[in-house]
Amino acid sequence: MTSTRQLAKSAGFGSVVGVALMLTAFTLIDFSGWWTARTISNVVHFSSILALIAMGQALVIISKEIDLSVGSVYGLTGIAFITFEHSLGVPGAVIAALAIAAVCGLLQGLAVVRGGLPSMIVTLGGLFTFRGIIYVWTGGSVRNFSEAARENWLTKLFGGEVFGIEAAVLWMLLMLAILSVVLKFTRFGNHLLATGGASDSAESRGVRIDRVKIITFVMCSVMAGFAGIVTLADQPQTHVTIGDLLELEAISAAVIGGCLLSGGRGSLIGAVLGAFIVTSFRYELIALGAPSSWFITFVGVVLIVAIIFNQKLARWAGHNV
Amino acid sequence: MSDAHPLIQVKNLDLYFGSFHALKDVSVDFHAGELVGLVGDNGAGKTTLIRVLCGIHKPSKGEVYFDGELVTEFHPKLAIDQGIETIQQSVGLCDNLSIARNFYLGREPMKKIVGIPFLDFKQMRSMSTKVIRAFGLRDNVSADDEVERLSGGERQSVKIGRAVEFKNRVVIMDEPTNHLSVREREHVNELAVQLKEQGLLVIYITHDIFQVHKLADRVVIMENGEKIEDASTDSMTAEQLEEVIRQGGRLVEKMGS
Amino acid sequence: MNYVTKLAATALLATTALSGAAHAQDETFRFVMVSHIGSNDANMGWLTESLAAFEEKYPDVTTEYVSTNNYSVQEHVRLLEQAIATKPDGIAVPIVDADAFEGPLRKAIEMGIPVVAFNIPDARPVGERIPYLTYVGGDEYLTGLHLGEYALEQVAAGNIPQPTGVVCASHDAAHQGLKARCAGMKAAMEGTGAAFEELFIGAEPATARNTLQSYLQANPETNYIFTVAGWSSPWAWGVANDMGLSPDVDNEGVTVLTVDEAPVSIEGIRAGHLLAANSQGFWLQGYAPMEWLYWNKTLGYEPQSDILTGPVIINAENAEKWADLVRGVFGDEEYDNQNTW
Amino acid sequence: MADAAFKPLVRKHSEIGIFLIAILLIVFFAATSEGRWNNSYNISTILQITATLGLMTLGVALVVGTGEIDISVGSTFGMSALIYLFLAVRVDPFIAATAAVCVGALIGAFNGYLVTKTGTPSLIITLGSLMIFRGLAIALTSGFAFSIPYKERGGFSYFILGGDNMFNFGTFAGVNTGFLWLIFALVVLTVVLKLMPYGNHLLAVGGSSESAHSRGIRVDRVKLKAFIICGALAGLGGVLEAGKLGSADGSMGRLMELQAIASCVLGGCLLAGGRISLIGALMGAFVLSSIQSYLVVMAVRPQWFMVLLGIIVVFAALGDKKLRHWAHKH
Repeated sequence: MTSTRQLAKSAGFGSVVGVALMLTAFTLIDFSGWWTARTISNVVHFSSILALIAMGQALVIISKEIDLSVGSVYGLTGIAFITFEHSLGVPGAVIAALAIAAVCGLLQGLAVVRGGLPSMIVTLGGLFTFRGIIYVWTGGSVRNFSEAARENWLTKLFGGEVFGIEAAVLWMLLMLAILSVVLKFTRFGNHLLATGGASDSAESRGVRIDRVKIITFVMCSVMAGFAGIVTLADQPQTHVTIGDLLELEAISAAVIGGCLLSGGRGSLIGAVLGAFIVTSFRYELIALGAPSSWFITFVGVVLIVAIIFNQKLARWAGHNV
Repeated sequence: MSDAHPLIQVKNLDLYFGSFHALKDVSVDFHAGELVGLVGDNGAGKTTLIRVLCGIHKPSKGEVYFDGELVTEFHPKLAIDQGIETIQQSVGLCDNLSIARNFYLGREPMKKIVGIPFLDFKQMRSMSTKVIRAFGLRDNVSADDEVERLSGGERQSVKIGRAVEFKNRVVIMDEPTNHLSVREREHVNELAVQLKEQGLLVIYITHDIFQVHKLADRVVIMENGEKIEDASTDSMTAEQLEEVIRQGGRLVEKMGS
Repeated sequence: MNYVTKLAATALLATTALSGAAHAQDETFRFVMVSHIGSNDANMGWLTESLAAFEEKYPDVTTEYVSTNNYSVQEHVRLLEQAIATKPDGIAVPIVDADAFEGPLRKAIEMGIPVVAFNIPDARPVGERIPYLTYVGGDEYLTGLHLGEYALEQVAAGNIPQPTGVVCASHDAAHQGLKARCAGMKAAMEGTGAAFEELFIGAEPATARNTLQSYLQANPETNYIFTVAGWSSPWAWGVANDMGLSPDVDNEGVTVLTVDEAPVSIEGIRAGHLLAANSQGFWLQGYAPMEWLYWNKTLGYEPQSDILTGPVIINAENAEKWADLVRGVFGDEEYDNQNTW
Repeated sequence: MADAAFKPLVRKHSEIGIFLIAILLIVFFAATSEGRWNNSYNISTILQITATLGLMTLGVALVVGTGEIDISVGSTFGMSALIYLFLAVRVDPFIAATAAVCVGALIGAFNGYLVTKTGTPSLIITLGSLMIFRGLAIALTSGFAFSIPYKERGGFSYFILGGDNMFNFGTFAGVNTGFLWLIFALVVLTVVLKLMPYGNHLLAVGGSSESAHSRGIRVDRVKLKAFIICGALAGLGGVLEAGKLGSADGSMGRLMELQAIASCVLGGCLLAGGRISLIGALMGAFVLSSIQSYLVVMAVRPQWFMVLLGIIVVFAALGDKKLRHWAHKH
């Protein structure tokens, strides 16, 4: 009992339970060849991309804000990456594209912190603005990578395979490790948790909550942008709709993973597992032959169940949420 | 002052917040016409106890009797309807509402126009104006001003004024003299005694044992969620009671180590 | 191919023949195209290009193009009403939903604004339908049907495998036109015994790939993929290719079909990735309505029948010619930009 | 001097910001559009659009007033529109409308119940139901539209449910009956909010739910009612929009929730709760519709729509915030 409670204290515990339940269910009612290498690799690959975005979102939610613009930032960065490649080459394009993502995050962070506006409104504006910029910039279609660029070592590094494992998966694991260390073992991580948990107290202890929030927004946008680059390095055929509605899936993944929106609590590994759950359900629903619009409904149901479950779990574990 | 039939009777009360044990097996009686001082350090459980009495928290275990009847449902609405007025320390006023609206929050006077109940602003305004004048708020403060504009003392005055205005059977005061000037403090203390003399039960919560010793008929001391002393002010001096608090603190420290 | 040349030639001829009359007018006109093809659809380029060409030809006309970004009937009617509010000299609009458009369009026609329908007609009989001047465009249902029939011809010729499962991959579950394309394909495939399914893949590339891949894994009998937008065909091909399903046009594995005379469709066919696409004559769908509005305004012309601009099948045989034609309209750079293979 | 007089006014009336923005925009639009924007026909279309968006906005404003948020209203709007159209041709328009509004109220009750009973953030709960009911709407129509043919939309019942225009004289195309519903809802809700106990409780809950609770107010019930009213209003908006269009597909109401929330913020409603202005929120809806209409009538290329909309929303919110900040400075 006590040790379970101890376990449940970590925010990501709910998603671990979720994944365990889900895998059990898929094993028991296996209509669709769930346990095949191909299915797993398909699901894990897309989960990784979504997880990269969801981790950034988790950081923002921990700081007690929200970022609705990640889908558009993901798209804008990806398109910048492809478009700049023609003039700057692959390495230059990666840097330029990530710089654009960082600027997106910076502008939104500044508007939230300095402008004192709710992040929902600011990032809603961002959602429209960045998507609009994509439309204006591309005029409706996105150019493709040159053959040379597809063979570039950097493209391979972001989008290739290592020992049969998609690079996206490895990048996701690397980012998970780095961000977990940052969150748990660095001063910034401590400040971030304090800012989200009790911004007044954090400020009174000398934490620059303004800066923490701005940095978090920048990190979130850069993560989303990075996910865009990783996606396109692997599969460069794209379209102006890139990233459309991805913010909903990213927020869902983060919430399923134990981010409670009351700030100061959240789990990166939870966000990763949340992304895995969302993607797996899509596969299973399609495999079961459900009409595809049910997927939206289903994510909605999972989201509501997950937040209630996670909240109850956190309360049971003794957190005041 | 004690008669056979306590107005409020608390029996073996336990309260948990998650895994935190906030009240531990607390039993205490309160009688009508009595002024009881509830004393203890921060985190001793005083506020938690009275929050049970005024219906904000539901006890995890144990019983509360009001006027001899077992209380089965806990909600501030029910407590207020029963005649328990509480002056909360940090809550009780909504910054965004006017003084008049705050004053009557939850028990708005109604005026029916073609059968539809509307707020009776005339009454709300006149009554709250009367009270804020009586409590000496700045002259430029009107009943239509939002509470946001008031100072800490003024807010406290509005809360006390409201409780006194609607006094019924029990008035609970949680650190009522915080934020107040010396003169205001005396005024509040006089009011507490007056209320008691009118036959009401007054529960007065404070840190300051010396202050409450002068007013109260009885003092209940809490420490770490437990009741550690319950004595009439005739039987113990303030110094003795202070010693109890100090001992209690040490006792807890010992237990913790 | 002949059909298209003929269509294009008719328009061209008419243009030159009447251009003298055009310049005689002093008046200037403003025509508005209220479209359902938004910024997320490269086909918008066809229409805006043709409007620009039209303005060049008729300097006394200004044209405007307004459209929704994410399609919805509600948004479209709003745009239409606002376009009417500017009291233009003519309106071109697709009749996406006759019930919803009838009110505002009748009002516009009463106000003396001529209306030409393009891309999607009012499907009801002439007497009952909205009294617009004429309709210029293809037919969404026939688009799907003809492509399906063409595929079955190829099966008979032994070029591609017999269909065992057909999936119609749509990026917008609420879009009527796309539904009609799928319905046409379904009708064509009836009788072959192949399973038919409509799959909503969404417009987001990574999600769409993931959805499609999941579908193909769960339904291994599927061997025809019909993407109802040209730009989603590379994704379908890519997914099938990653899964080792041999998606190129040959007598094995998966066969991919798509729509539109977009560079991405044409180049996909030329590269042997796609079996076929279709042309609805998008360029004409932009140009011809404007021309009819102009003739109606200046000369009082009213066409006697609808003007069909498609569908025409684009396949490996005529793709070269299509490529030249489309390069001619868009220019090389834009053409290459839109080729996302 | 003018300063001193203006400050308290702004402090008391949070909607002043949006009125100023509206006036500036109207002057700007009228001056730059050569009569394309400021003609009576266009104003009447803007009012019609504001009508349905406005009903939704009023509901969202009430929920925002309690310190919660409801972003499921776009899907509620769509569901109600579909149910109305489905039943209107089969049963009777009035019964259909009642049923549709009830479904809206039920969705609101579903949200409110989950939010209050489980104490979870309303943003996530309503995000969930946004997805649930959007998926249902698409599944329900299986991609095809529900509609009532134009010719059958004659009678009184269709007229009163957003059907035809009235007050049309001269070139003014009149206002849709939907607009009358909006005015009716505005008046009723303003009276409830300002003059009745429920309004007092609602604002108290938004201002400080703890204080309200300690004064004996059933916080959960107040919130639940706000959610129900919000759902019903979104449902009514859907019915009126469906009545006007005569047709609806699975995308009906998509993204409208974002416009409604933006309208509330522009109109001076504090997302933290406790301070709302219904008339301000409506002005917000009017301003958003006006901006969109300006972009359309000026034939701004559609790809610029989103950029401009996004930037304008943020800057308008910023301007409003600055104005209030200034007013509260001593």
